[in-house]
Amino acid sequence: MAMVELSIPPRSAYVGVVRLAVSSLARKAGLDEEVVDDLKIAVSEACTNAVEDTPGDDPISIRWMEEDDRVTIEIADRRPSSNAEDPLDTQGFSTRLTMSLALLESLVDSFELTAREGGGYCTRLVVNR
Amino acid sequence: MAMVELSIPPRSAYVGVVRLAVSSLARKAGLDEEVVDDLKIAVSEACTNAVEDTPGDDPISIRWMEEDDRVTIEIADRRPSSNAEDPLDTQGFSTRLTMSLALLESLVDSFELTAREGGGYCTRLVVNR
Amino acid sequence: MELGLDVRTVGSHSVVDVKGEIDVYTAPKLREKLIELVSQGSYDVVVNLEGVDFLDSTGLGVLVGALKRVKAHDGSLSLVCTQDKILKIFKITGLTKVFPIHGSVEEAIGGTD
Amino acid sequence: MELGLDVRTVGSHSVVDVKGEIDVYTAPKLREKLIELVSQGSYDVVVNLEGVDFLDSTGLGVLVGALKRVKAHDGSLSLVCTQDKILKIFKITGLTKVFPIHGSVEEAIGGTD
Ligand SMILES: Nc1ncnc2c1ncn2[C@@H]1O[C@H](COP(=O)(O)OP(=O)(O)O)[C@@H](O)[C@H]1O
Ligand SMILES: Nc1ncnc2c1ncn2[C@@H]1O[C@H](COP(=O)(O)OP(=O)(O)O)[C@@H](O)[C@H]1O
Repeated sequence: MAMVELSIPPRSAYVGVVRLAVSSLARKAGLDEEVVDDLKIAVSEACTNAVEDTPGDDPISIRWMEEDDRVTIEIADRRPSSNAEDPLDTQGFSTRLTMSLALLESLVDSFELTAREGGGYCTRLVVNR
Repeated sequence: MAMVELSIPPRSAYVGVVRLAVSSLARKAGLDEEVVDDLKIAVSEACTNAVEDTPGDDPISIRWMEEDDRVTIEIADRRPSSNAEDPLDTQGFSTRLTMSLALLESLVDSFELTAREGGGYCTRLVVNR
Repeated sequence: MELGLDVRTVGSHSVVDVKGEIDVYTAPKLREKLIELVSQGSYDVVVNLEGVDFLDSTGLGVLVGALKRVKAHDGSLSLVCTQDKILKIFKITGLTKVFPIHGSVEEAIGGTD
Repeated sequence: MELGLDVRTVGSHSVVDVKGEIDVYTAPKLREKLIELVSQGSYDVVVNLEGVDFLDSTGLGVLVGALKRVKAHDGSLSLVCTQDKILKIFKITGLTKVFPIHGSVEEAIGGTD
């Protein structure tokens, strides 16, 4: 299994670098251009959610794992536990996070958000080939 | 100091991903377009030399470190120790490695190749800002 | 990964032509521009997304925020978008019901008058 | 990161128009094409680098290898390149003394006849 790892400071400026690396890996892996576009958005959402909720300097780690039948991408952070927030704002519009989760659910074949031992979350995205 | 780390399998297909990530980081860091181009070549040379001499699966690690006055990039591998080879081939042409070292010497402000504890080499590239 | 923003006035509308990638890093620039427009009295705004290569929830959040601002002044915010990959994002998040989405700037201006 | 290779015959020369990035991953494709040309009897080769965005020691090694092959048949290998960032690579490695480098395909063909 081919594995590529990337670690960035929890700052918005670096999300584009992850997107660029992932889209290059996805193209090399032979994924369709539409799947590449979907994956770019999903990875961007996962990194954005991690960046927005990481108050300190703990880096965000991204792991690209390529297997014959699927690609798995894990985005791991050390952000503090968050409480469930209201999906709609006071005027009834979806919050950014609600839209982010809708995109994550819809753009990849499998999306999981799990708490990590030692603190933080891991977002796991799977795309079948 | 902002640090970005990347780890790739020691295969030629991944050198382009490193180049893409580094050029994106270099542009964000505000380096001149000419310096970005030089850095892309230097990083490509360092990764190519590591990939060419890594027989197994030991990953190649790339570390981007940004400080106020300079950017340092380290490319670390676990390739076996190599003996000094002839800089010219039998017909008097420079070998690829000779040309690679000439490019590394010339395209960055500082270039160092050092043996690592535990085996392998680390290529350190510094660009002053 | 630059975001280009050009503002022009067409009749009573302010048209913002956006170029590049709208993400968590660049979206603040778009947010500021839209807030500036509304604070200067532009309540009928068209955001032209035809030159946008990338859009995610951060960009959507900025557009929703701008919509709330113009609505507070009985204004309108409409979008121009024909790119499938961008339209898809609005569909998934249900925002096609929230924003009027048009095929051209001309259509957007006619449609909200 | 694709490498585009188009071969055309101009008089007694084979002209290879190269497009994209030549690196350790893509260079084997160029090497094979140049070996194929020589094995088919093309000993006067022009490699047009005007469409090349990136070139490093691996690409240079392939060009030197091809030069050795055509020289074994008393042939010629010349390059077309006007891009400063690519010319720089040839200067640093001393290859401007090894390859005739021209400003256009026409010039390259005239120059080696
Ligand atoms: N550096 C990393 N990059 C991406 N995902 C990671 C990284 N480290 C751990 N994970 C993922 O986070 C999830 C939770 O793992 P856990 O064991 O709780 O954390 P850790 O492995 O750091 O101790 C696992 O699916 C693991 O693969
Ligand atoms: N993951 C890495 N990425 C880039 N450079 C590294 C990495 N690990 C070590 N280096 C660099 O390699 C050089 C040699 O370090 P050494 O201590 O001998 O190896 P290690 O740190 O792996 O034990 C040091 O300059 C170090 O910064």
